[in-house]
Amino acid sequence: MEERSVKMDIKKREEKGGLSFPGQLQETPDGGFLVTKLDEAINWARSNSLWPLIFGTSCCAIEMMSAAGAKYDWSRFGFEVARASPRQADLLIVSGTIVMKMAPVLKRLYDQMPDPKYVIAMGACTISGGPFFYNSYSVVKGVDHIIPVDVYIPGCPPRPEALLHAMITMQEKIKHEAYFRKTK
Amino acid sequence: MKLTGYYFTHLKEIVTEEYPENRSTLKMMDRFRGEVLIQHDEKNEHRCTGCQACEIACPNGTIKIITKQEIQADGKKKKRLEAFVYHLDMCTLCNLCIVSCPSDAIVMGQNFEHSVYDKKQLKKILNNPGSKLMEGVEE
Amino acid sequence: MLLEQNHITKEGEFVINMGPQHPATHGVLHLKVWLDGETIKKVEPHLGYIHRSIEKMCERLSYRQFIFTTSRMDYLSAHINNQACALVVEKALQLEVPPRAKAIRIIMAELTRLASHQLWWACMGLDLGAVTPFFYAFREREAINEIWEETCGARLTQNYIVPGGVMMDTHPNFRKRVKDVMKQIKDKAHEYEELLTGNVIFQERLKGVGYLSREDAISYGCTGPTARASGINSDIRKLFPYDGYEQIKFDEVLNSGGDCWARYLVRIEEMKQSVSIIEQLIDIIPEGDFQVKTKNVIKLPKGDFYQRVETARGELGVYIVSDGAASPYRCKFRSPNLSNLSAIPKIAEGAKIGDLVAIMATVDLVIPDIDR
Amino acid sequence: MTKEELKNNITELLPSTTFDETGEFLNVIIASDELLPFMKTLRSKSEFDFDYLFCLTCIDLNNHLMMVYHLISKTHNHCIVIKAKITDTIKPEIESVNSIWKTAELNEDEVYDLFGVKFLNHPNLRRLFLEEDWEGYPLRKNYVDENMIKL
Amino acid sequence: MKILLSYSFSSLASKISTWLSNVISNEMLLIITKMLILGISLLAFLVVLCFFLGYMERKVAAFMEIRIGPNRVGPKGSLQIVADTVKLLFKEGLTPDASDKFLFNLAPFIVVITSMLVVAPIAYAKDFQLWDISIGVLYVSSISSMGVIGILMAGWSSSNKYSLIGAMRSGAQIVSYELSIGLSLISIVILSGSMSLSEIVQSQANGWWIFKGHIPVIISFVIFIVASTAEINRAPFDLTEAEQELTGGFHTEYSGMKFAMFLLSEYINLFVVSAIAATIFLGGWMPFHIGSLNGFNHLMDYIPSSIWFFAKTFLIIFIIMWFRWTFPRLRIDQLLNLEWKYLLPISMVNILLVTIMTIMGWHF
Repeated sequence: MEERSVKMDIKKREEKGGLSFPGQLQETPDGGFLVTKLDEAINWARSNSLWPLIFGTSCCAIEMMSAAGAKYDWSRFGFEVARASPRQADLLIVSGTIVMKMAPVLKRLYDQMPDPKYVIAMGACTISGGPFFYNSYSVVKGVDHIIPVDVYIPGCPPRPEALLHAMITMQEKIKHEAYFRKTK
Repeated sequence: MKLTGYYFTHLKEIVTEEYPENRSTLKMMDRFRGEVLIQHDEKNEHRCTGCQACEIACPNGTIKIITKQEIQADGKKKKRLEAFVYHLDMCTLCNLCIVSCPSDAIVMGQNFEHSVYDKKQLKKILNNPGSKLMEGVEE
Repeated sequence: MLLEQNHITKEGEFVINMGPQHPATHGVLHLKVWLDGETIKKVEPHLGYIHRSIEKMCERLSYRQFIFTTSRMDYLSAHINNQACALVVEKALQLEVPPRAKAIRIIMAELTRLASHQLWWACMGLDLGAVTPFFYAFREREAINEIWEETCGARLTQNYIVPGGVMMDTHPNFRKRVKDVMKQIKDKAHEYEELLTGNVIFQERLKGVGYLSREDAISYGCTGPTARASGINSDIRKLFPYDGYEQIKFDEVLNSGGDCWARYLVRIEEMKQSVSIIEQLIDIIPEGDFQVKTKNVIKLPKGDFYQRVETARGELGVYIVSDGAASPYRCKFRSPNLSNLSAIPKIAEGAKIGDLVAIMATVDLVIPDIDR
Repeated sequence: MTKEELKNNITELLPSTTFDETGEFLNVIIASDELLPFMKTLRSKSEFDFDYLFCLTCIDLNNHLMMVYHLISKTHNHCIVIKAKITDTIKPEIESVNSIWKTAELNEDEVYDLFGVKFLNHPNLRRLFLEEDWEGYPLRKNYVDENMIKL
Repeated sequence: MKILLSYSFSSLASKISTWLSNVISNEMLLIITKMLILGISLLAFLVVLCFFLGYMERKVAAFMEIRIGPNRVGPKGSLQIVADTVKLLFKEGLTPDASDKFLFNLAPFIVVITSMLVVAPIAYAKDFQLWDISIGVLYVSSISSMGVIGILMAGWSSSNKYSLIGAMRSGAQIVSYELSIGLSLISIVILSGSMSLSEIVQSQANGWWIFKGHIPVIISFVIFIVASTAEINRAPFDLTEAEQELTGGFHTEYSGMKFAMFLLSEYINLFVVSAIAATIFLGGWMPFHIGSLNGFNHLMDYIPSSIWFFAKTFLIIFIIMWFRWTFPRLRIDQLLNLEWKYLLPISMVNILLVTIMTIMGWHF
């Protein structure tokens, strides 16, 4: 099974000749000048003011703190207002392993955040269970089983720069959203 | 208060490195472990014999090596690498595969900007399409 | 009425749940706190929010591989955890590690301790409401991270130790960089004094708060700085030296205060000891091999093996039961944080909510190490 | 005290014990029902004075369970390992040592959680890491979990 | 140039006033229009001020913490707060199910309104004051303490334990520190013999109170700064929010717009407190004069009065920010000890001293 899917992957890759943009861009209907400009303004505000929730379970949280520290300083992007309460946060950086017992808590935290909310899965553990994928009885194999994830950033743990890169990628995604226009 | 006041007035003490702006000058340490790569030379040849030593050494099943039987010029059948599947989403960059590789085929890449919107893109096939084993590695 | 409806007050009890997501619990610890006004009546820890079944996994991993999972336990002492695992394998195989590897291991371990204590100092300030120390401590921590990155290749989970030595030789810049960082840390030591140690509010917050007597500390099995602040000589580096610690001159920091302030002072003093250990060693790293060659598949002889090391938080024990196969039959990690945590209900009794934060900060728990 | 002295003293105290000296420490193997009084003596007698329990765990040896207690004395600086054999693997029970060493409370919770050993007279026996309704005891050798992917 | 700068505010105001009375004949309508214009311009001023204060706080914090701070949104990051505000405006405003919905939604408005009310009697420049009330000091101290009702409401109605603790702390804290603030204000009322803010400013024409009033006034100035930092819930007295203890205290459950209102009121309070301190102790818009150095005094007079006022205010704001980014937080019992055991007795004795000083005429 595994082999077959991989072979298909090889074929697909050969046909496409490599991807340039990660993910797919959704076409959004044009809403006229005013609506488009408003959208742009809102997206500009949102993308530049992502307030993360203080939520770290393990190792990746330390690199998240490093990113907040003086050397990497994510306040340059306006991310420094880390909120302890999910009600005021926009961005959930899932940093660290999520286990079965934590999963309902994570889901609840996500539900408590007001819209629009974004999720970054930081590190191998959150993307797929990482080092705890095999032989482990209590680890959730990827947080995307629990909550929708916008950006994945692999690494164990990723560098602070990689986290910043993920947040810039996140900003790019937000800038392509539409608030007043409905997607198809 | 004296200390914070000192730093407030001495802006040259700021230690921040501006990441996206300094991308051109930003250089990782030469041993930095960013991702696993197979080295290819200009003739599109690599050194991986498909021996699966790295697959066995990997503690969390990140590497999957798929081999195929290939008939040599002298009529012997030989195992050859077809796909070196690498799950970057599970890799902990622990260096055990690099150490275990008998033919120095894989190295650690320095790239750390792996953010993607789709998890599937983190499953990679490391050998280039159409690449071949380098001459003389197996001996 | 509203409060009764929502079960906030039940039979005169006021219970708050600190965590699993709470900024003061440094991770996903869940403390159930019974309150009387602001005073704490009882604390009950609830664990398992990061139980990753590492012990079960180790039963299926080879002796080379199981070392790396342990750096995810106490990620702030990742290197020392790895060292403990390598040491237990070496003890079972009766391998003699080359002196160069030993010296490198000690330097790295002390750097880990320094970095860990710096992070503790940063979070200590943060927990008590002073944000600025966080940034000053992280400046030095980043410098140490750079040393690791240059020699080991990773910033946090180095995975530098293998059974029989270290994975790679040190980087050519290693000596110079370590010396620079040591100089930087010494130069900036006065800032630590000024910002927190000498601050009246800070002292008021810690002095006389969270007292733990010597007898209680022994009974609760406290280790590391928490125990040493209650006057117990519990430094494994002195009691059961490993990797050549017996040849190094350093003092075991003891304080009989037993309160948060004593724990704070012990950690601050330990940083200075670590700096002195590194400075002793950095110029006399012996030449030679950095690794003994071991067999590709390591098999331990039958029997029980126990190895303890001193991490930044106390005594870590690795207990391996081997049945002669290529992976452990049973692997138990004696975590320093679990025993320190078990003392928290005792320490926190009668304290205020604000004190609980200070107690949590000075005991300095790493939750994944408790849950494993 | 050295290993030999410890051995002699313990034999005097409890003649039925067996010893195992292969490892670093002196291993004393006793039956599970003798545990509590034996431990109390080890703690209270001044020549032993084992006041510090530094490791408490359990091993599943397929046909029986083995509780392992690592003890050290802070005054004499000698170590000992007590192993208590629990033969009943279906409903394993043993006395709690929480009244002697407070640190045992959470450690025994952990063993209860992962091995299913029930501790008698434990003040607050609960599953420490897993949910209350978790089925099975994961560190037992016969534990099966279909969600677990084996490598 | 001089006229344009120093009298622009008052002359502009009078010009608009005369123009309006020419256009609108109905007196009622005239007053309403004037009020509307005043209200809107004040609101705009306060919002812009809060943008600036937010930006200033982040930059001050960043520079003290050896980092750069916001620098990507707008020139040098100056539009950062605008982005934050727009984001908060368009964010979902949640009302928890378990909460008392009416009070929950009312609370942020009360907090903002009370802090805005206090802005009225402040003299921003020479002859430029919205409302020259004769009991200015009394008005300020009484209205500003009403904010606590909003905070209590917010904490109680959220039906969250952390909020409740935060609100209770806030009640205890604000009620106690109110006393010191009042007493330190009274010392100046005694000295100047008036409760009107404009008259207090006028009384400092020949020297600010902090210079004229010897040590007792300096003591009451320090007490005022400390107590008002506590009054507006800023670190090191931010026990009501205490992120590490209470995850946000009384505003834990608030999101979006309503949370933005709490932030707004926090910054308005910061401004108001500093403005009052500047008015009462540092001479408001009065320029800095030294005795008989006429040349120097004339030079100082060239600087417009509004700039004097704002310079002093921002100096005090900076000091309060400096506190915040340096000191650790106090514990609740230490906080109350500080007030009841130290600040209150000291300020009582201080009032006695000031009274004696005034009776004997020892001040300049």
